[in-house]
Amino acid sequence: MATVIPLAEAVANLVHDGDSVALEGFTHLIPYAAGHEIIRQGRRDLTLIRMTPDLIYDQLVGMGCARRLVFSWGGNPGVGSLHRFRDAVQNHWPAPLEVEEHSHAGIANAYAAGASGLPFAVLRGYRGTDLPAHTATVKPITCPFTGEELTAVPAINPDVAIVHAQRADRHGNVQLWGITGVQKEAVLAARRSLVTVEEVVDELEPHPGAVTLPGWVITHVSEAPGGSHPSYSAGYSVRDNDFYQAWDAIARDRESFLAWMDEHVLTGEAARP
Amino acid sequence: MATVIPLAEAVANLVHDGDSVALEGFTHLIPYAAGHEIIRQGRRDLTLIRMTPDLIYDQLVGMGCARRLVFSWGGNPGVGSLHRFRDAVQNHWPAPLEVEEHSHAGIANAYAAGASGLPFAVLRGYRGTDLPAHTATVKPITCPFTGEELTAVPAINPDVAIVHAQRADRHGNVQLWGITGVQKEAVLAARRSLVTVEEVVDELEPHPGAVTLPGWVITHVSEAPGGSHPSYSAGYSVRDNDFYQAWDAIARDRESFLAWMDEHVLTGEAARP
Amino acid sequence: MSAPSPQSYTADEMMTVAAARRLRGGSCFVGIGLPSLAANLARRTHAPDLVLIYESGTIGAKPDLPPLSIGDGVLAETADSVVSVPEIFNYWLQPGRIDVGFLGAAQIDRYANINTTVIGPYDDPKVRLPGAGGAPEIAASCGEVTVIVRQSPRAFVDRVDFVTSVGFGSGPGDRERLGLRGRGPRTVITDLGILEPDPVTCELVLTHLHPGVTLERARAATGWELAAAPGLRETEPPADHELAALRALTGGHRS
Amino acid sequence: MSAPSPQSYTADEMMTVAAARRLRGGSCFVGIGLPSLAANLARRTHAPDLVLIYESGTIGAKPDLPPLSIGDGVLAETADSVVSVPEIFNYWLQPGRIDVGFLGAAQIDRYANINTTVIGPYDDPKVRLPGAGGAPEIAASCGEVTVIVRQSPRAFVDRVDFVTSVGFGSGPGDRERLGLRGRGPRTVITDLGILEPDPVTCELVLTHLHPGVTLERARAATGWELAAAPGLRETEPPADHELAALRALTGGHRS
Repeated sequence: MATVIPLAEAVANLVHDGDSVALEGFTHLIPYAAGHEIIRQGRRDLTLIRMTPDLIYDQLVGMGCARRLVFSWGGNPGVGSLHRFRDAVQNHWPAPLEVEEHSHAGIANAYAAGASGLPFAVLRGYRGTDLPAHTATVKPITCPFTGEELTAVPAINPDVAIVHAQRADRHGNVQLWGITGVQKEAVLAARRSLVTVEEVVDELEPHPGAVTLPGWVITHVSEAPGGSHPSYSAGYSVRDNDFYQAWDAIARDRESFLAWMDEHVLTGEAARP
Repeated sequence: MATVIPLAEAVANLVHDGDSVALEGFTHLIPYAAGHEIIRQGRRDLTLIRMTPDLIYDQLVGMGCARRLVFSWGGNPGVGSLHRFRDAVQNHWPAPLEVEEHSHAGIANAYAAGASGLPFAVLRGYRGTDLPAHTATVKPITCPFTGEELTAVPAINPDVAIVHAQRADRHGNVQLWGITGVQKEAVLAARRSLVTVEEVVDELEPHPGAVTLPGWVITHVSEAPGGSHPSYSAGYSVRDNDFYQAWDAIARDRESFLAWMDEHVLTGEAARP
Repeated sequence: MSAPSPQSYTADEMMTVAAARRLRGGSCFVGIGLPSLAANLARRTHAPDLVLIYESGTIGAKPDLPPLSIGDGVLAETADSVVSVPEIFNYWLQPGRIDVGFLGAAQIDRYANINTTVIGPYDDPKVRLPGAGGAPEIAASCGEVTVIVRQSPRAFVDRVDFVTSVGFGSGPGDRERLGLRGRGPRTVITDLGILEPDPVTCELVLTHLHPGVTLERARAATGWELAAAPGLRETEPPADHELAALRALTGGHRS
Repeated sequence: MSAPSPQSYTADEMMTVAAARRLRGGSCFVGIGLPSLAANLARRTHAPDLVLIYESGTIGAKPDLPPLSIGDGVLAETADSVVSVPEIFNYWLQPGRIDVGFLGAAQIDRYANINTTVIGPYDDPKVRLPGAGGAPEIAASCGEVTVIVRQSPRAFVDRVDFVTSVGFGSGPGDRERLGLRGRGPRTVITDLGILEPDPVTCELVLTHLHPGVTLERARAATGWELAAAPGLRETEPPADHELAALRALTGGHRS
């Protein structure tokens, strides 16, 4: 059974230097509060895994937490570039960043294989592209029945998966709805997991479209109201599109980025326990 | 878009002699009304695909509709044997029945591969059992990353999939909930599909746990209230466990079986259009 | 608490109670029939937090009465989560997340291999049985497996006619060689006693006799030369509260 | 209905309207940005039954305004069905169920291969772009692909620096050889005109010029020797109702 504990404690328990960490949430339910806590705790040498790095990994990369990034689309959705990600790849600032690059279909299947206890997944993907030449974790595989050649990717099994959800009960059973992305797969594929939630409730009422993760597959649950901002939690908040647009200017420059992080993550409201 | 037409017409359009046909529904939502219509239309030489043949395939096999059965568990759940299935396999009555036998995990993955446009699925299954020696569609496959040997099964892509659901709207969008089994996979894997429903409604209200199949992936929808009896449709009916127990005696004997089918399927209430 | 006299409970009741006692919590992938009854009994007695998982996709089902089928409505209505059948096998069973798999058998052999497919030759069967269902992968992937089956020479055979689900194959090392992740059958519970695999040879040996059952009777009901474990013991008879809970589950009738 | 004069609409508006017109119904897998705007415009004008599918898992989304991201809440709230991300790629995109894939590009080459990964060498990039996202499999598996991209020598190159998504590879037969099931890019819509693959060589050739654009200008904006198709035509300018619908979608501002 998951234990419900404060966020700072959960992150300290679960995330260690050098770990592979997947913070998932496809546009919706991105676990910003947990990401900020990782930054505050000064983790280093992380392998960060995420389909869409989004601003949260721009922040983690820019703060020097990451050694390696596994991803499939590294932009600011609808806005443009992730400048901290680009600065790390192009200029090795604040540190060199190894990248392992996939397509969405590839990472989604790699998580699904991880959740399924399989060493690899098969898909129709990557063929003819230049990705396999640069990504060692993409290989051909032949159908034993038809002889057709397809593509295999190895399972992703992160040391830690962190996702955000609408609510949990006191036993750590978690409920999320709306765009549910690859969160179930990430949690089930991981060795340890943390779910931050908008609220802990006495009873989880059924909800259309809801995915329930039983507490016995989760390590910790932490209450983090508003913890997906500037992403959103359907039923609790809306996406702060203005912030996504404002981030472009904040992150374009190293100094303004560091100043923003200092004010809003390291020493601001969010930093108070 | 699916067209909403009467059941007899839908079955006549979609199911032809020699077709491979999957009637799915895992204990819940078994499409009995459609199966009975196939019997009334006198189809022959069908390849019947179903994880749990249940009474519906006992009836189709006993009435001589099938040439071949692809399945993973051929019993009367909680009761015992399917006597018509056993009589066909052991005594070739009313006709010889080829069987292609899998595990649940194997067929479920084969449908998922079929729904995914892949020629095969990979699973940890069958290894060490005597199934691969008798089922040609089970082969080893090696992980290109770890070298581990796993098992492959070829995709199932039936000519026709038939499932029962709670409701549809007039555009043929279908909604089902409760135990949803492998129905989505069967419909998406099939070349043609029929969904029978408890009722056609003006609007599909959201429902917890509901799976929605958009009308554009379905060929026909037919109204068949009570069409899952003696199985059930959550929210509309309960499983007729007494009938499942009574079937044991009805089906044990060829004559009593034929008399029952004649009275209840060929000439009874159900036979009236 | 007085122990009931042997005639105050049936052999099947002893078997079901003994099986239920093996479930101490965690999660259990439940086959239909006797396994379902025993798992529900465990949840109603000493293991209220036991998570019941059925192959129909219901996770955390809490039925008031054991269902007739693995897909009865009560399982979905009382479950924490209901998932598709591909998902229950791929995301839940296959990775080894489930602690105990609970299986029945038509035949079981000295290496705890299970047959639920055919008696006699596959292509010309004497008895065509239902087949594999979820069992091969339950036997492969659960942390461990408990088998519940009535003991008779027809059921307890030297070598099963058909290996539907692997116990220990031909003996030590076979599970590892086959890449099966779970530890395999740790307990076989019958109406006569309890068998467990010998830690060295993997052969099933008798570790418990139910009250009133003799070693000779257990041997006569076994199709191989059944060995008794060094510490052969008598099973604790069903306690009153166990019997009461079991009879509540079976509708007051002795099973 | 009077045709607006060229100065009454922008080049981007012409491009978006031309792209929307290509969507005649069925289903469309929508990339973010210009593709999303054009697909939503089609649904608001001549193709009200067009099924919009976003990689976030929303099937049949009916947003009032084009979303900023492919995962905005309005997509889920208005969808017929919301599925997981693995499912949208595996059950919906991969089998070739979706009629049209609608993609943008940073670079596109004469064989309609698309680059959204890097400008310059992969290991020492001049510009690190966002990467693949859903595009490689959209380009592989949709029935056909429409690309919408502003035309310039930087974007329209002889050979892309990195093949993120395959158009026709190195030419005829490559898609079949690679086992790609869809027919590939049938239309590339720019702010200057429309390009389509030559039926024999698979090379992109100019089939339409937007009103007021010359062949010379289109050629100057192309990094290879752009050929004009035999039947080169002028694009029908945006009709009043198309412009009105587009401007309603973009909040009254010209895009």
